Amino acid sequence: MKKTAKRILAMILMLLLAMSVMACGKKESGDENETKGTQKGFAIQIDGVTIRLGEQAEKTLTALRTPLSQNELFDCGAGNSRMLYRYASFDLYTMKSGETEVIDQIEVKDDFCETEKGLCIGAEESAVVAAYGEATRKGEGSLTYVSGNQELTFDVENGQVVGIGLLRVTQ
Amino acid sequence: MKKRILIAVCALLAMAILLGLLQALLMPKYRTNPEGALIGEYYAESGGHDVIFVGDCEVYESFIPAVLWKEYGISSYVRGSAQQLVWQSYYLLEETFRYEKPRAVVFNVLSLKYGTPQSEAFNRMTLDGMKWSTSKVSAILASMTEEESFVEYVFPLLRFHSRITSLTADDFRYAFSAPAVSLCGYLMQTGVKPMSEELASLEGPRLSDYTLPKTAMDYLEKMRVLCEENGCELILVKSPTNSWGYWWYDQWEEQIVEYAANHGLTYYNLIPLCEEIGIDWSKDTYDEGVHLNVYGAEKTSRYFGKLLTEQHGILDRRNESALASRWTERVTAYETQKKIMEEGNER
Amino acid sequence: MLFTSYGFIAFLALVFLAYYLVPKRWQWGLLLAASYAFYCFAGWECLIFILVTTLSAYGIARAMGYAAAKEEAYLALHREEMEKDARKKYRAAEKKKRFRILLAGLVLNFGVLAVLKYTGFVVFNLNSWFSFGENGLAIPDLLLPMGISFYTFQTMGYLIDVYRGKTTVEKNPARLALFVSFFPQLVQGPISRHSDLASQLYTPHSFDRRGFTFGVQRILWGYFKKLVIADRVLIAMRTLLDEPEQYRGAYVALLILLYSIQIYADFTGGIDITIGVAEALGIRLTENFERPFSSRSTKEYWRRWHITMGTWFTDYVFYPVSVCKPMMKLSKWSRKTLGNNVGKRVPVYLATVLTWFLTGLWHGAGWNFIVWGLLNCLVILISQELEPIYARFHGRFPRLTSSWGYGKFMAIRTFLLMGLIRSLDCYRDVGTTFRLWGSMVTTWNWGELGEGIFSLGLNAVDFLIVLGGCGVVAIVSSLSAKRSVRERLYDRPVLSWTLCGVLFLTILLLGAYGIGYDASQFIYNQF
Amino acid sequence: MERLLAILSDLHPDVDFATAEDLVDDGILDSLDIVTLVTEINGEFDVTIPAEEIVPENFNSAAALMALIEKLDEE
Repeated sequence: MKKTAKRILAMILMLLLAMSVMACGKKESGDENETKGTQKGFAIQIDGVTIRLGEQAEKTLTALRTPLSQNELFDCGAGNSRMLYRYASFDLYTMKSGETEVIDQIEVKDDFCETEKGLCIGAEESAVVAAYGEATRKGEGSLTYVSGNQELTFDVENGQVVGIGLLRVTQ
Repeated sequence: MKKRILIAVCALLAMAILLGLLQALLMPKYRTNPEGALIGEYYAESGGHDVIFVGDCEVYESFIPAVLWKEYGISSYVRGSAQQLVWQSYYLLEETFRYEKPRAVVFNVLSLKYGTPQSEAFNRMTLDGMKWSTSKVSAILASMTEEESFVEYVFPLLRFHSRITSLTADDFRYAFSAPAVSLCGYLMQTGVKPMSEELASLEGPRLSDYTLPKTAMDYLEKMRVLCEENGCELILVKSPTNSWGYWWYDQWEEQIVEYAANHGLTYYNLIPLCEEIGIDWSKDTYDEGVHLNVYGAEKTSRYFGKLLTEQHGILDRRNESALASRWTERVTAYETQKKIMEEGNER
Repeated sequence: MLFTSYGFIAFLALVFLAYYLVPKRWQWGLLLAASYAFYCFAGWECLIFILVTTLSAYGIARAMGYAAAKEEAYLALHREEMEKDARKKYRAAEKKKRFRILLAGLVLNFGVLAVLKYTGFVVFNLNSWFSFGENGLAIPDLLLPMGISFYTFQTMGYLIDVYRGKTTVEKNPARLALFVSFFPQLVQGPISRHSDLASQLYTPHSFDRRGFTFGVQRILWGYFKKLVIADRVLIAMRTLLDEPEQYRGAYVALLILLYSIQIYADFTGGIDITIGVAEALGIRLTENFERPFSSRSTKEYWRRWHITMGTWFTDYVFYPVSVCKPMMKLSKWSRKTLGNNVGKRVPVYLATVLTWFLTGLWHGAGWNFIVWGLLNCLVILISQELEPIYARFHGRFPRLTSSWGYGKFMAIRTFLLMGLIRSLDCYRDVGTTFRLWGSMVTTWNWGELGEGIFSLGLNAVDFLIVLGGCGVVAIVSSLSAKRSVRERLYDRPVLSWTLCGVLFLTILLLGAYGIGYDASQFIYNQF
Repeated sequence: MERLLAILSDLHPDVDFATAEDLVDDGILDSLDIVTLVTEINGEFDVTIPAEEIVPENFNSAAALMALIEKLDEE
């Protein structure tokens, strides 16, 4: 009995050694705390349509009414182009490369739009802090909240929200 | 044995020559997109310039050396190229000072918004034209994007080999020499595509970070020091064009004004001076306000020439016979090309 | 570092230069340094694994060598007073002890390979079977060192050969390290045997023009197949594989054809580069392919495709399993209960299924690879069973079956069958693969293929180049069946220089490399 | 030797094993035959042929096989 026990012990030892070697094999996958930006992240709502960054533009554009004007800027170097769709209460920017067009930025212009937490132009600064908590960056006249690669900025003048922008964070 | 070595040497020699020919054949000739050929045209024309312009497309579409000479006797050359990044401008300047010592260098500040390499295509357009020197090597190393490799600059054949299946007559005709596409670096555009009222009212979209990238500002500083060492004045300029896609943000303006003030440089922002320059956005642009056409550029050059003579003491050298004869040739070339292109537009 | 990167070509030139300049006795040391430099390019963090394998193999081989020497000395001493069975019993006991040392080595190294390569797969399946669902075990994201499957198998082959007394024990750990990590065969084999390779690695090689030119010519030939054919076909394949559901029916057949061309050009091209590099260094590696597409049956195909893997599995898995004691008992029992005919087959079939299961698993951590292995096994066993029927058929129509046409028919049949099974590699998911195989019959869109073929990222010129390339490869391979093309060219320098020049230009101009095409990974690179 | 020939001819009656020289290289004996042969011989001659001895040289002819059996037996 003693001999077999010794042999099994050796076997386990071997496997343990293998496991420990494995430990340092783990990829340093320090994935930054990529919150689920797109699902639970920021969004802008306007008469029943929810607009999120990174979504296929086609779906949203068909849901919205036809834009007041549509404008393309072709950046021949990078081979893609930027589109600007102007609506009465907001401006919508998209990035187009090949046939894929993705929503890239939204600029709110009047109080018909509201954020996913129901804040719109004219809201009190205190309401913004109540809804979104402490701002990631506080400039003079602006509160900025960052989540993942997205950023929601409120322009504030004497305590009232006068502008809202939702865009991607560039390094 | 000797026969074998002879055959080997001949074979290698033949292969080397063949590769040279193929490379000349396969290099893009930039006839349809002429902005790729600008940099290479400087070397035949180098020397005798008081003012050198460097920067991106806003430079080679806004300033016309022929007009500067005709109106003010200023001898100048434009070393601009498509999406020229600030470190590329710096190394181009470093190279230019080896050829000549201008009195002033004019740099368009819009390219300061890029802190990292942007696109391989534009890198090739700017760098392939340069002659080989330490400046070219450092420019390549500073500009290479992820997928590029240095050996593809040393042997462009490795990069452009796939063009073998799409060669055109131009590739054969211009394999070894090609007529200049620019007039002392100015790329003429005679088309007119007015900028609508609505388009003019648009502003650039919100940015998440308005500070100009540190790498870009460092190279601006290096450019300033380089000009000082070569006894020439660095003048900063922002061309009058300001479309929503290439918007000049006020926050950027503040940073450049502050930088110029701290270092005793003159900085001209031509955007607010459009009326004074006389620019009419329904006639003076060929792409709805993104760039000026020849008429807009003439007005800008006339305005800027006055500044150069009055503020920066650039002399009127129309009385020097050697220089004058060279420039009359260039001015006539300018005018004939303008006439041909205008007639071409009418048809 | 990819074979198709500029870095590798520079690295090669450097190694060749240094190899023939450095004093002869340092040559193998230089190769070792080059191999470890090559390995660090792929990621120095994985160095630990190749070191563990090398050192453990060195230690265990020495231990076995020592035990065997002790046994010989003891027997030599007591030869007279021990009878035959005492000697037999002693020899058996010693062998058992050596076996246990071997086992420890195998468990450690195969353990390392299994944990690194298959934990993700195992954990994923555990989650789905026992429906841990969301809160299941986290799938660890483990680093897979380059070529681990290849060098582990090669080193374990060495250990088993030492146990079997088929090769000498390597006394110098550095020399063993070179055997394990010889850089050309690190990426995708061939899996060499210690008895063949080891001696060549350490003997000094002076510059031999004939060997060097043959080596360089073979490297060029490898690059031609890889860059002009394989990487170009890959562009179309990627479009087909990005949305398999969209390209059904005739497109699946197209994919099977394209993948057969692509994997042949890519794999044999890579091996040509490997063997060419070794040949230029004066080292002969075992051939891994022998005109596989001319084989007339699946069994023959697997004796011509990836030969070193096949022989490895046969020598170290199939035979040991089929003749080990428990299998013997099982075959006796089954012969008694199921009758002689069936009983005879039991050990072989069991061993074959196990070997193919492991071959499939070795190719990748995924059900599609396992199903791929078992399907191959199924085809072989079925054709084994049908042997008598074929024999009778051949008997009745001797003239037909020996005719040239019938031979071609069998070759094409095998080619298509292997292509079909191989497409499991592409679709990666067994369900999708079977559904798409079905769609080849259900959705009939062959007409659409006419212009659809040019919407896959390749234009007419590209297809012409691929066809031309395949033509050249076919001609050269049939020519070299009798006498290698390079030998024929050797005594005509002018012709050989022109042909090499043309080949070099074709690669340079028509190769699918550089910014225009993003250089594709070897299919086996994630091994 | 006769017992060995009996086993061999039982596998492939049509082959003349006495004179044949390369049974494996010519593909007459494939993996199935080799394994069956090994089990038969182990049973018949009370030896155990280890896996490492399964090499073409030992199985190419009846004589080679006989030599292998004697070697194993005598050890």
